[in-house]
Amino acid sequence: MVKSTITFGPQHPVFPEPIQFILKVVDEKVVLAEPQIGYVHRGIEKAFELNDPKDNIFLAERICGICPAPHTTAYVRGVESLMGIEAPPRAKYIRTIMNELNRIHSHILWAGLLGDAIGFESYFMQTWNYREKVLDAIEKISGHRVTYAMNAIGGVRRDMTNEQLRGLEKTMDYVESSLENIEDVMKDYTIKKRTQGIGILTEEEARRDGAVGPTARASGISQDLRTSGYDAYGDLKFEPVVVNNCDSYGRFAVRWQELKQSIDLIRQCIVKMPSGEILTKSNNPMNGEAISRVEAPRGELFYYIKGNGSKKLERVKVRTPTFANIIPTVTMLSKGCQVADVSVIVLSMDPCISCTER
Amino acid sequence: MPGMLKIIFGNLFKKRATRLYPFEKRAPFENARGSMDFAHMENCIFCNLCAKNCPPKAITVDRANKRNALDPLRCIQCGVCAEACPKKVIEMRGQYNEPCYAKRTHVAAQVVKCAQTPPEQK
Amino acid sequence: MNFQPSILFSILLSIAAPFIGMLILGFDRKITARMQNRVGPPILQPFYDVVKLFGKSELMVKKAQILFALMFVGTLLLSTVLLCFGGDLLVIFFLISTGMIFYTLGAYSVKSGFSFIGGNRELYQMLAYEPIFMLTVFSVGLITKSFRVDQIFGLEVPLVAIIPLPLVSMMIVFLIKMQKSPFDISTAHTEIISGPMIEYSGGYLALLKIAHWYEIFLVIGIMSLFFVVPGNPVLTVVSMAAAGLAIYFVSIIIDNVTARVHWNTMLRLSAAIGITLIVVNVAIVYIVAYIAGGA
Amino acid sequence: MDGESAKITAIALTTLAPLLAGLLCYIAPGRKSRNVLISAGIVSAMAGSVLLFLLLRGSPGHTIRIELGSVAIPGLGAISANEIITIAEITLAAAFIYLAARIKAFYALALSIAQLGAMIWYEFSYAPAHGSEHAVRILIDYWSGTMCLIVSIIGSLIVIYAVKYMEGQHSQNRFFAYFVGFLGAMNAAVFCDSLAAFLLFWEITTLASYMLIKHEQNTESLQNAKRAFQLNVIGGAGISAAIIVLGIACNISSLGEIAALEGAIAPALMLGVILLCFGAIVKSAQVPFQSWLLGAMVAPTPVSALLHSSTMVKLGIYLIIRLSPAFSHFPAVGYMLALIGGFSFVSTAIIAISQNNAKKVLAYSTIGNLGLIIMLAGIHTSLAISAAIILTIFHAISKALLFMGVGVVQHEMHTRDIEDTEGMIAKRPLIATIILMGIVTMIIPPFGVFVGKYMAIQASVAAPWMMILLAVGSAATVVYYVKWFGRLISTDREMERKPEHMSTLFSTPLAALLAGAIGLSFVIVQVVAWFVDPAVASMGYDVVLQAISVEVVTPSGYISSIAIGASMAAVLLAGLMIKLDDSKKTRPYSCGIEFPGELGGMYMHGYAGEDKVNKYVNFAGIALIMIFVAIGIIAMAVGKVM
Repeated sequence: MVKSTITFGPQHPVFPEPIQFILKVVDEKVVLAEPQIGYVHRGIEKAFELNDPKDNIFLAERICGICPAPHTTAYVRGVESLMGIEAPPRAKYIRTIMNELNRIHSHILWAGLLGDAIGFESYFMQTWNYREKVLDAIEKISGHRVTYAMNAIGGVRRDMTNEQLRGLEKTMDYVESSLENIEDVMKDYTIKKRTQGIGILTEEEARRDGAVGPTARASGISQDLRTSGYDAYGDLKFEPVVVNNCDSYGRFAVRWQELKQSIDLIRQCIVKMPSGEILTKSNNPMNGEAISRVEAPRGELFYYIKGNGSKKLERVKVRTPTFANIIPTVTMLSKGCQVADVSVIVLSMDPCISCTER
Repeated sequence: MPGMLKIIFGNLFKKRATRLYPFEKRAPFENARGSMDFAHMENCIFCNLCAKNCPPKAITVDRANKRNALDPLRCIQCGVCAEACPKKVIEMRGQYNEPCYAKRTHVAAQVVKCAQTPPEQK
Repeated sequence: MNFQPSILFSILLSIAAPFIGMLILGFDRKITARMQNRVGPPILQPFYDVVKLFGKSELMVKKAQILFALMFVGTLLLSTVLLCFGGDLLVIFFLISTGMIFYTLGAYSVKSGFSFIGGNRELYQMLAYEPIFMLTVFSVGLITKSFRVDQIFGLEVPLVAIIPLPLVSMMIVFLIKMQKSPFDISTAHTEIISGPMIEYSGGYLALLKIAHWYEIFLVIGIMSLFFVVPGNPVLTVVSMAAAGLAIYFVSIIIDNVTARVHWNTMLRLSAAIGITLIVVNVAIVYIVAYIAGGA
Repeated sequence: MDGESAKITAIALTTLAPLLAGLLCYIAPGRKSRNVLISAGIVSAMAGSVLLFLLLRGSPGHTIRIELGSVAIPGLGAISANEIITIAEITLAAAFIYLAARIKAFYALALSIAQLGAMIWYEFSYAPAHGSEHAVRILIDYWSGTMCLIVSIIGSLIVIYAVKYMEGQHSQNRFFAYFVGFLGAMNAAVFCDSLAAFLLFWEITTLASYMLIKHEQNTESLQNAKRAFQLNVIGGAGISAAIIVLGIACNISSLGEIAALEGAIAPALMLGVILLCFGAIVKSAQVPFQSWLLGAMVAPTPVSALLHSSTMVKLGIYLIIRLSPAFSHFPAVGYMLALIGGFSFVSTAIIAISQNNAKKVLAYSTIGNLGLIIMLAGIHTSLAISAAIILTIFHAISKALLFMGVGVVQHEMHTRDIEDTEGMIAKRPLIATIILMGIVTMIIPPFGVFVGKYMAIQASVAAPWMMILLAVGSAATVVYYVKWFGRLISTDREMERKPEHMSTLFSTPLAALLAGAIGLSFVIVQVVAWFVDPAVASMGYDVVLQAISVEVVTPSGYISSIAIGASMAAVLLAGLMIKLDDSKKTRPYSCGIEFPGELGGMYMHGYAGEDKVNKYVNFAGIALIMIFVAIGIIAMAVGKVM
């Protein structure tokens, strides 16, 4: 068997993320995939220890450009529990809305990237066009498309007016109809050809390798942190989306259904939105340890925060969902796929290497 | 495939979603945080609250020369300074900063009645 | 009546050929953009790209690449001239495939992973489309009783009326040649980063782009030969141009509604659809001729 | 020297001289004397072939016909040439039986015994009783003359190469005895019109090839030689059967009579022709008999070069083309031949994609090209036969070039693996260039093989369904050659070219063949005018291929090799002028890290691997051959030609 070595990444704009896989291929078949990470380390965890805790929100937001809401939510919830305070109910609802909007835009973005990875450019463009409306909604609420700067320790920084809520409702209607518009594509022959049976991860393997988020849910594991009822999720009605396809198509399907679920959650939030304060102010010292977990679009996001009573935090440790999903990805790749499938498989777990390596 | 066909043919006759950006700009949303501006320098009391609260430390306040300076490349448009300012000197504008070729500090000076007008930007 | 294109027309056409290809590519990008609800680049963007590339300083691994790029353009230029002057269709076909051989060798000449896989994929593509292309040319020859392009102008009815199905098969060839979904496997950018072209830069990359213009002209030219209206030069020009644009439009649509397939799917599809259609059509022609002859 | 004796001299120079030189080689006392003998043999063969061709041009009707009556041998009295041939044949058959018994090739043994018995019965009992004894006839026309030129010139170049290649190896005397003798036997077979004499030399080539294949004397070569022997005995048996069938049923004893048939045709004749073609198919190693030629790869490379390019396998081609005019009487034979040849072409081209052994790739390529030629002979239009002849000439040159190039690599780098020759253009530019040029002359216009293929496509207008096989096969051919080419030139930087030493005995034949492959391609107009058209005409076809100034014009198209070649050369020269500064050189892109530098593959094992495909290919091949022979038997049974 004559092997070639192909370096998949880290440094080219067309690859999904700055992750590197050294692939040994025979003809086009991948026989060995070796991940190498650590190309985009930014020293963010150290910066957490140097900054003022309230400035850290902006730092946490910049860990990931796609999911700032879960990162800041996880961070502020951790700090709040250190301080022993709780955000007012309205702030919790606003946080939930932001998180769900974030999930919608992240999943649509992912669907578009999948389209790009399998050479379906018009699908990519179309989905991103729809995503633009979600980003507009986010900008109308928070003032910015990408870095929302909504969360604050003890609540949120901006309130939502009734007008904004109504606008959001309209956006949700638009997004829902758009998604229905393009849903047919899921049944496309070429898309099925490129995703079905590609990157198989059985339930057993998903548990063994510690997959999280949609990657786990596509393998039949009903695991969704939102069911733990943090923020407003306790008041909302939803069931985790689980499918049993165990392949890239399954992960596609999970995200697609989660999009609808998120739209539904936002509508519930709008209906149930309580009135009142949005910020609890406190000057309590930060002492002790806190663990804060949030369901980010890619899966479980984990923050460990340690304070020592001083003005600065002693340690902030972030464990991103992608980190948990790298091993399952290697499992998928090592089952033997084609070179063409590598980007689909890597993408199917929705990698975010910049936040993994921080 | 048929679904996509419908969409692409629909798009052929639809208004296009993109625009020729630098020539054609989208009107910013209300309350958008595009860039920060020392809009009402005449009210500034040089209390240094903005500089103190700025997360990336992009603002420097020069009380002696009555000047505030912003490093636009450090600024993250979070709007904390605008919230912290007791005199509402700082405003967030909706429009983004123009792309630039060189690093420049944005300096805003308080106009003193009898003094000569210093240059707004250096 | 025998319509012979004048020499002046042939010369002008062979000079204009790459620009026709370039304009078609420009329209392609514009229409694709409109289908994707975008503004899209100016029509002349392919031209600007090439001009810009010529202005860039090039970084190459070795000289052999340059040789192969030049040979690639050279053979395509030669076959364009032959096509414009009504030469032998088989020679034109073989020169096009020789051009692709040089292109592949250009990719192989550098020891680089993506370039190598790109070269391999180029060969898979060759395996997929060459039989179809060859059989199409052959079926034209069967009907025309000659492989000379100028003989097609002497037929009684347009080729498309007799052998429409090879034209459908040629769509596969066309999609592969134009690097369009679902068969854009050799330049698949999210898989192998433009494959065979990755080690080219500057003016030499521009050469490959120009070669691509020639390819567009050649393949569209050969396909629009099916639409020659015998005995009517004006109508011929109009119908050939319209057919060429229509073919391109269909390819843009297919590009926009499909994802890229694997190379083995491509081989299977091209063998199953491409060859079968041509065989069926030629069989029908024979059966009809037999019945007509027998009656 | 009058015309008649000059002709006899030329024939003797091309046939007897190499045979004799070969025999003497066996007992040559030393290297020097052996080399003198070898030189004498090849020089006389080359001179003789050229002389013969010139004489041919001057002869009436462009044919030379000689009937060998009886020869007076002192002590024995007058003995007819036919008897000499018969005695020689019986001796050879006895040798075959001995050989078969010694290497335990039992069914070859059985076949040989049966064949011997049948021949003795036919020659000594049947033929005298029915008065169907014939004089030994020699017929030399342009087709034989062209074949003789190919055999003598290319074969001799391979002999020169072999002298260097075999230096220092064991039992060279025996090796060269068979090697040089082979040329004589080949030439003699090509000249013989009488079937009996043809069979004799046919069997001599079988014996010689067996001896050459087992030269290494190791287990593998003995085994493969045995396989080659067994399969070729089957082919020989086919020819013997044909002789008997033709002799009994049609009273025909020569090839010329078959080709010149007219009027009502006896069904037995069809069976006879089928049996002859069957023999040729075995000789030309078509599917399902391809294994002997692939096995023959264990022999030293000069042997492969000889067997593959100019001799042995070309004998089958020669026979089928010689018989092709007769196919118009029984279209089924032509059709089946075209199918068998076309199938071999496609299947070997696809299998060759999966091979990384250079010699095996070449072997499959040979079988494929022979299949193409057989397919064309099966189509048997004038254009098809012209294409077949062009392919025969140019394939012989290019294949000899490629085999000898690969041989040099094996001789000096001790590898046959294509993957090991990666980037050889930098390490050994000279020999790499020769292999590259060999590949180029096989696949790229305007070189001769391409012109042949071009005409083949036009010729297949007469049998359109063959075109599918042709299209798929030629695409696959391009794939494996380009892939090989790619491996040779793949380097990650431009390397300093070191001066490279190559023995003159290697470089002379290689240079001659390279010059021939390129030069003849450029003067293909003359090749057509001098060799192809006369050969086609001499076999009784209308001449349809015209050489007009610089263009070769076929009935449905034209090609100008000179114009294409000149424009490509101009571009190449322009490219060579371009200078690439060192400052503009970079390393291959590998996503920002140094490229690990391990490349290879693209063998499509899952699709084209021998283990996957062979069983289907062999099954289909056996089925085709059985149908082919069955057609003849059915024709006999029904009493009607098909």
